[in-house]
Amino acid sequence: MDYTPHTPDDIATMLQTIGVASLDELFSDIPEAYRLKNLPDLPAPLSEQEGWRHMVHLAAQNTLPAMTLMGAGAYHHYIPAVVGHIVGRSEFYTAYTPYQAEISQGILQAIYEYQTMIARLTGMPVANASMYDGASAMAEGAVLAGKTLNRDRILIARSVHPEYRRVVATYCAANGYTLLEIPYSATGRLDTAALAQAIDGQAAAVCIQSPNFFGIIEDLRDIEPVAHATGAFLISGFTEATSLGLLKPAGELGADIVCGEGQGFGNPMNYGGPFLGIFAATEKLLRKIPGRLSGMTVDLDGKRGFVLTLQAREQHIRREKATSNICTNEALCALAASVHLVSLGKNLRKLAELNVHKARYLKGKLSALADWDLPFTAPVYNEFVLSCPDPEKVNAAWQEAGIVGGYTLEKDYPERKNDLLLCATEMLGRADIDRAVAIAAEVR
Amino acid sequence: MDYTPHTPDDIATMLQTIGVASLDELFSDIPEAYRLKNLPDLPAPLSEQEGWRHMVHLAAQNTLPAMTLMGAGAYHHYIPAVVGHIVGRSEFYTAYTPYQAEISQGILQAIYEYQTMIARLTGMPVANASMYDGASAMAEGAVLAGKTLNRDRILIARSVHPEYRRVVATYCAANGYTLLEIPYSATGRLDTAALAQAIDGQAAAVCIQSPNFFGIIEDLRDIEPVAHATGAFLISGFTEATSLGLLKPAGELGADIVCGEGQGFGNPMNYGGPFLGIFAATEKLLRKIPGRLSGMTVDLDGKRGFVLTLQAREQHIRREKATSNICTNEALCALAASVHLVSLGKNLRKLAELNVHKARYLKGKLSALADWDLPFTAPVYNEFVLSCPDPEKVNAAWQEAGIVGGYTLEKDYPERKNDLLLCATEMLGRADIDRAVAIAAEVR
Amino acid sequence: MDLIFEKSRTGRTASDIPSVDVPSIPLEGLIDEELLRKDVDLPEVSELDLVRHFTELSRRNFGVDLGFYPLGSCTMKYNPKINEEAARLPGFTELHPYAPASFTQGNLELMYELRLMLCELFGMADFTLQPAAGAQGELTGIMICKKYFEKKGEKRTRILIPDAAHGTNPASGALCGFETVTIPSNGEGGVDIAALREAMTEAVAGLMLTNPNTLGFFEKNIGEVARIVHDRGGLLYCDGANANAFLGRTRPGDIGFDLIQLNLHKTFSTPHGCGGPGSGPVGVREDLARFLPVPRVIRDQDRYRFSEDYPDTIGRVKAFYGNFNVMVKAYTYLKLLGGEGLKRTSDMAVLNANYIKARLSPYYDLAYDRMCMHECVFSGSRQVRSHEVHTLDIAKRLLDYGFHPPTIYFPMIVPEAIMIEPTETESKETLDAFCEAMIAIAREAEENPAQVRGAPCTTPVRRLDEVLAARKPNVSWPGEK
Amino acid sequence: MDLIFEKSRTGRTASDIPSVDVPSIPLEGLIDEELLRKDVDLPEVSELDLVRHFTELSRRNFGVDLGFYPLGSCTMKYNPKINEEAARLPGFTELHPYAPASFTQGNLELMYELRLMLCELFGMADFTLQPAAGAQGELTGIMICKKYFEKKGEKRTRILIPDAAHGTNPASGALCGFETVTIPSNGEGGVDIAALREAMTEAVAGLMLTNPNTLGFFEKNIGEVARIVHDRGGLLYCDGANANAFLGRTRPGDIGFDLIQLNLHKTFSTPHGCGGPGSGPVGVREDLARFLPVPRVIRDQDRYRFSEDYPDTIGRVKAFYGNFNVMVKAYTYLKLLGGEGLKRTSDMAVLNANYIKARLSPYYDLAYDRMCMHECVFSGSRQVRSHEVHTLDIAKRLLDYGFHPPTIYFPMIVPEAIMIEPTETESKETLDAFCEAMIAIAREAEENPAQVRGAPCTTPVRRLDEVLAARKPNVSWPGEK
Ligand SMILES: Cc1ncc(COP(=O)(O)O)c(C=O)c1O
Ligand SMILES: Cc1ncc(COP(=O)(O)O)c(C=O)c1O
Repeated sequence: MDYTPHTPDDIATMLQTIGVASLDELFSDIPEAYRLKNLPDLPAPLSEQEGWRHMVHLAAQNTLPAMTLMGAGAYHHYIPAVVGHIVGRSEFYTAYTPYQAEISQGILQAIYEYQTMIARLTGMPVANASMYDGASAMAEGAVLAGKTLNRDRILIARSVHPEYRRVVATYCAANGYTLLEIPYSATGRLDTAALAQAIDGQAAAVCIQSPNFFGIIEDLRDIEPVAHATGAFLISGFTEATSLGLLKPAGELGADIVCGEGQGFGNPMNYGGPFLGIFAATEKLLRKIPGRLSGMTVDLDGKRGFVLTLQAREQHIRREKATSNICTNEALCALAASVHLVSLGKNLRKLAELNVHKARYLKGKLSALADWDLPFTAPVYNEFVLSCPDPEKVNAAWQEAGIVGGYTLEKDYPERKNDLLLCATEMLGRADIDRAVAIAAEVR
Repeated sequence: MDYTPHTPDDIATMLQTIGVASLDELFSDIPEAYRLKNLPDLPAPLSEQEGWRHMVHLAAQNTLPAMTLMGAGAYHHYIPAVVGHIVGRSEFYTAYTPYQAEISQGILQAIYEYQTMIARLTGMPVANASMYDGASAMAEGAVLAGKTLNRDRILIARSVHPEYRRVVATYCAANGYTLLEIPYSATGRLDTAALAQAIDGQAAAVCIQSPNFFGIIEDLRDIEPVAHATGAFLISGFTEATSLGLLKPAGELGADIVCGEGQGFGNPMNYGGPFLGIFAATEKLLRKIPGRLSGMTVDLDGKRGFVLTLQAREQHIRREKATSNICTNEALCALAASVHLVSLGKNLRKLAELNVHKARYLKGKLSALADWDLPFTAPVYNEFVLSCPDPEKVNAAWQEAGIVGGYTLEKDYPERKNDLLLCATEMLGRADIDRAVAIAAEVR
Repeated sequence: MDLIFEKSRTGRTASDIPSVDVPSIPLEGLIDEELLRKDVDLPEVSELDLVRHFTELSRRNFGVDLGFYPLGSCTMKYNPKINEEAARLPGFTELHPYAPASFTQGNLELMYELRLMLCELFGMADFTLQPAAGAQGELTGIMICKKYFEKKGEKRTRILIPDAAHGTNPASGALCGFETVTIPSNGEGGVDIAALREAMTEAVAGLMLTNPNTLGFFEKNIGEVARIVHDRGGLLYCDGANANAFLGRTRPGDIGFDLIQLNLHKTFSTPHGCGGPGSGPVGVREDLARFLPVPRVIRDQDRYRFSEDYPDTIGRVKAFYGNFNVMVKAYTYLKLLGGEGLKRTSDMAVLNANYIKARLSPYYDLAYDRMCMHECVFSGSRQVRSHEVHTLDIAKRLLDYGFHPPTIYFPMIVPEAIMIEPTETESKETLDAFCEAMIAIAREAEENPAQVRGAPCTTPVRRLDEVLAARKPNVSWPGEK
Repeated sequence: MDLIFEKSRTGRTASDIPSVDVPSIPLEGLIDEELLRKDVDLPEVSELDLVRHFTELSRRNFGVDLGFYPLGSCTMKYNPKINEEAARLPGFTELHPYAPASFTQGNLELMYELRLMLCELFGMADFTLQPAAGAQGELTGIMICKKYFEKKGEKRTRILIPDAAHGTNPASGALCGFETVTIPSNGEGGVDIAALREAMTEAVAGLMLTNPNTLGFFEKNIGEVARIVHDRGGLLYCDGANANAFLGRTRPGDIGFDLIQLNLHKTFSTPHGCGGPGSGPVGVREDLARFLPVPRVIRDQDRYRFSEDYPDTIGRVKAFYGNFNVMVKAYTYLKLLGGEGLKRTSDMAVLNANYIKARLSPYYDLAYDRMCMHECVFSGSRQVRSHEVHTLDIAKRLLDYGFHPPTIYFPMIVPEAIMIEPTETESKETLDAFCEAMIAIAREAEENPAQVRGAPCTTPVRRLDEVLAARKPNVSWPGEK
């Protein structure tokens, strides 16, 4: 199958108009030595029917889980049917970035509404149109802090998602920043005393996550004064977007940048991508933040309309002096999030509460098993850490039953050999949870 | 979940505007004795998430077949992705019958194009916008013949799909017509001698099907003169739409009405419905045919446009004198068929040929098995009859392997105890066929 | 815009057929060449051409998702997207109707349960799901009546139908060979009891009554009506297309209806698809169940299967089992709403209709001034009389205001009828905006009638020449010649 | 039209959360009240409101499915619907990124195979699929360069970038702490060899070259360019966003490019979604593979799994493995086209661009008059000079003709640039219609320049005040207050 509409007649006429004798001639700028003699050695082309069959077959090589007890940065939530319906409108998904505002009012207004909802949920005055994901959003936040303050140290809580820390580290390395990890305390929260000790006048930012990687809700009231004492930015991240429905916005608690993962709003887990980087900041940073912004304005007749605004921050205008190199972002994922948020409305709070209750039930049942324990004491949202004699064995038993089990913390926290990070969302019914617990109880 | 947007305030204000004190008052015309005291005793309402889970669970109670060897009126064809995309456009699927032409040009033009393609494929000058399915289309054809000719006997080939015959019988009974079945000959084709004997001046129509229920291509050249000799209508049906890509149109062979099942064009098997009744006829019958018609006309400015036309045939104008009672038809299925046909273009022929080759391969392999035979000799499209020692046992073996097997003819043709009607479409790869044959070969 | 045929170019294609992977010989060796088609005269376009063509067509079409659609008698409510998603599950779409019952337990259970829910909601003993739409449901119902009397050895040749009835009712009666007798409406828009009493003889099979009727009124004297029909041995048939008015408030079976057809595509929120597919189940009282079409889904212990074993059946009106995929949508809807949600549905539908009636009655003449159910009917007579602005003009002018017009010129007994059915999914804001447009048009009719008569002016085409279309029918593209 | 916030009414909702089916206690007992949010300030609308709102928004947006979209450098080709269908399969969407490898063999195989196909097509030794878009691919590539020199113990602080480059190139260089040095173009729109030779010192990490470049030209002297860069120990980086021009015709790896980033959302037909998601794989020559981000998919016998075991890796640029679902679409596309289809893709893309160039060159000034690849660049200078009609005006006027405008004012080195990339999926008829519109506008510019300057006049809004938007930014709805 190919999708070119050219008939032999078309080709002949067009070549004639151009004034060349053959298609080959069009490629004469490619030095002879580098011209391919043979077709690329790819699998033989398929008709659509064959291709579809192949894709169905490939998808069937995966196992659709009976349930998912894993969170750790990707969350299994119910996506209302309206979301797929709207993002499936080809006027949206086959458009480019809205450079031509007059025929792009649809997405520009939708993004403006998205920015507004994100601003409200994060408690910040401004939010951008999206970043690649929560991890790169945090990394860009750190770089923004470094550049704005002209400082070269970034502090990051060890209780931030390990992959986010790795991404921040990668971006820091490229910029020549040093990255320092701040330990967690016995409660599972950031060790503020350690933070106070580590921070100095070269610290550009303190990056934390709440709920943190252990599922624990950080108390920003303790962290904020320490971070700001030396003038560093407080960058507050999150991986679980639905927690925003329940928790006091980091913006209200003094964060300078709130960034995180928006997948939980309207986007499936997609085996890890595309996800949706959320980035919100203070008014002061408006002209420095990375990414697209949709702004309200008026047309020649004074009619309300929207444009991509403050483009002078961006690479296509400012080039090497741009605040970021981001160009294509995750607009359609932001649209999906918008649709989901509008669908939820005030019910977002109810959804978040349901998550808390489900997690508490799972946690209570599992921690009641013999030799299972709760290593941390601070309150959680829908994820929590449990220690048990053999996490790998438990996961294997779950896997056997078609269940995606928990995250074994030992990989990233060698000191936490027996710990399992688990998550319960609204997708687990009580019977599911009971079944998962029964399986765990059988593991010897 | 419910989908009403009324807030308590809305309800109060509206009741006030109406001038009643309560919702109950709005129902005061219902005599007291018949008012329900309790809510209907239905299962408790579900949230969308719960409902979705329930539906997924219910769908999973079905077995998705590894392959389908059954035709017999419903056909497994590949539906290009564009079809679902287009019929999923809510401008189409959430509209009513296009009574207001100015804002319905989309479907009116699409239906006009559909009518044109059906007319071309059937070789008839006119086709309507759709009927419920192939069976009721044939029944309406028979009634049309009876009314037009003022005759009360309908002849129908015994090689017409048994359910179509039953539907025609039901409609005939309601109209007081007698229905006579014409046997098939040893070749599997209509027994024209028997037809010649049965037909008389009271015969309104001769209903045949080609390819017939045994998959056999009828020779209309033999049937047409016999049918027309006494002035009866020749009604030529089909159940497998894709055969139109290969076979000489019945219209070119003298049929007065061509009707059949359009499911094979762009509509999934859907466990039997919705399907798509195709109805095409001679110019003479234009003002008598049942169903909607989209016609080309011009607007006030002379611009081309489309309207529902010849409505004087229809129930909403003509009431008891209407040519049919049909109102809601299968417009969206017709749209799906249109998209599929446009997607295929001239490839419809290639697709039909592929079906012939697949069926011939399956037929050849199975008939080579010990004690398997080919009872009929006439040429077929993608279906054929085989006789074998124990059709039920073969089907059971296939079923065991997740395969939907063949149609056992004995149900409807007691004389055909060992016969199995099988179908092979483009959906069967050679390996599938070989596997099905291997399973059959194992049956003792 | 161009027809797809006008966009066709020889050699283009939007598809690619898999190559033949089995041994093959030329077709001419298999089938007499005289029986083969010469050419497939279908358009040749690329996939992009195809997509742009149909996408553009879609944008020239108005659906509920675009705006208010108060088409009376059609119940153009919002169709929840979850219904569509459920109906697209491969488990529901990919099964052959003759797949063994062991492969289709989910489908069978769905049909079985849907039937039970309908029985409970409408107070009927049994339902068939086979008819493809309301009109086919009517036909099925009338066939059952016919068979019932045949079995009783009675010869009844007539059927009574009120003058306000939908055109499908007399057409269905006629299609069953009945003589249809029209019963006039009384001064309140109900059945004229005296006329009914007179017409209801022993030659009459029964009365087909739409309730609430097409004027939007519940038949107040329904007890009396039922008695008259039953006293003469007749059957009382309910055209249930307007069932959206009374869910959870009353049940036709309790009232005395012997048969009812439903329009799942109206009441139970399956989309209309520009005119189908629909689904028109027929419910009957206990002793009529034996006449229902075959096959029927039955339950054996925990398993479901079809049974054809009903010797008195009228037979079949359709191949297979009805529009199954439409049932999936209605079933999903019923599961989500439950008894409570359905009652609220009707309550709000009736509230909305009465609200529009109240708001517009100063500006348009009411056909009958009484409480309505889920729709209300005005007459444009005042506007004709005073300004020669017809209902058609008002309807067309509404297009310019961005609304789909109401049903017009139906029911036929109301001159210049304007039949408004808002449905329950519309908000007060939408109703207000619509009423304001109607009021503005009433004012325009006074102040600038030419503007109303010239409407619409914002649509892709202006008023179309229907006379030309009917006089010189062009229903198929002749091509370039 | 109204914002969704303006449509909000207290108490409405489009959702229904399942009730709590597990024992629960009030939240206040679990979490310090001070850490809980007071109110969720989101809009309250019904599902119908929601659907109408976003449907209406969609109808105010222009996509490839609506019409020609010759946005230069963006490769707005048609995206086959089958890609979308494949990507929606639950097997691909429903898996957690940390699901055990035994659950995800299909996903892993897809990534593994996609990598191999890209290696073959571009002549590279290995690819990472992790970057989320072209720009992140660039960043990844430059990080690899940086690490490469670090490992070699060399300190190189500069990176060379031609003046025609896309803005992301210098921005990516800068984000990696490199000083960017601009290399001018020569009179033919290629790299100025002398300038390159001079700039290419031992302090330079390499050259980021877009090939074909943003003027649409293949770098004729690529052999020489590669030699200069390599001779000084530098790396030659290819911005492969324009790969649609040469599939099956040449391979960057063969030419001497050491690294390349691709834009799957351009070349391999995954839709742009109004600005993402994309996917920006990075390919490298053999000895650079050890620097690629982790994890990488490997194959052990017949099983696939991830490996993190690459000590020299630059690390990670993104959580998890990249935009997997975008890869599904690109993979599907590659499977359908194969080598033959891909070559034809580029051939027709280049044919289309040269055709437009030929047809429009009498009316608009060409930036450089030579054979182009998949796009051609004009300058609107003539129109400015003669009639004070700017490229912006021409672009806006195209909107009235129903076309999406080309890219404008880029590349920056062409004054009043008009950068046209038709792509291969457009037919001659469409190109002709576009050219005729462009020619008509050129004529209008002469005869009625005010009309062009006043365009557009058929869009939902007219030209918008961008200065106001930037001076008084309003990027979040303050609400009614
Ligand atoms: C009152 C009434 N009865 C019957 C029908 C016929 O239903 P259908 O269109 O599904 O055949 C309709 C449809 O408009 C109706 O309004
Ligand atoms: C030449 C070139 N390079 C890089 C990019 C950046 O790609 P992306 O938008 O995917 O980040 C673009 C996108 O427009 C481009 O045209």
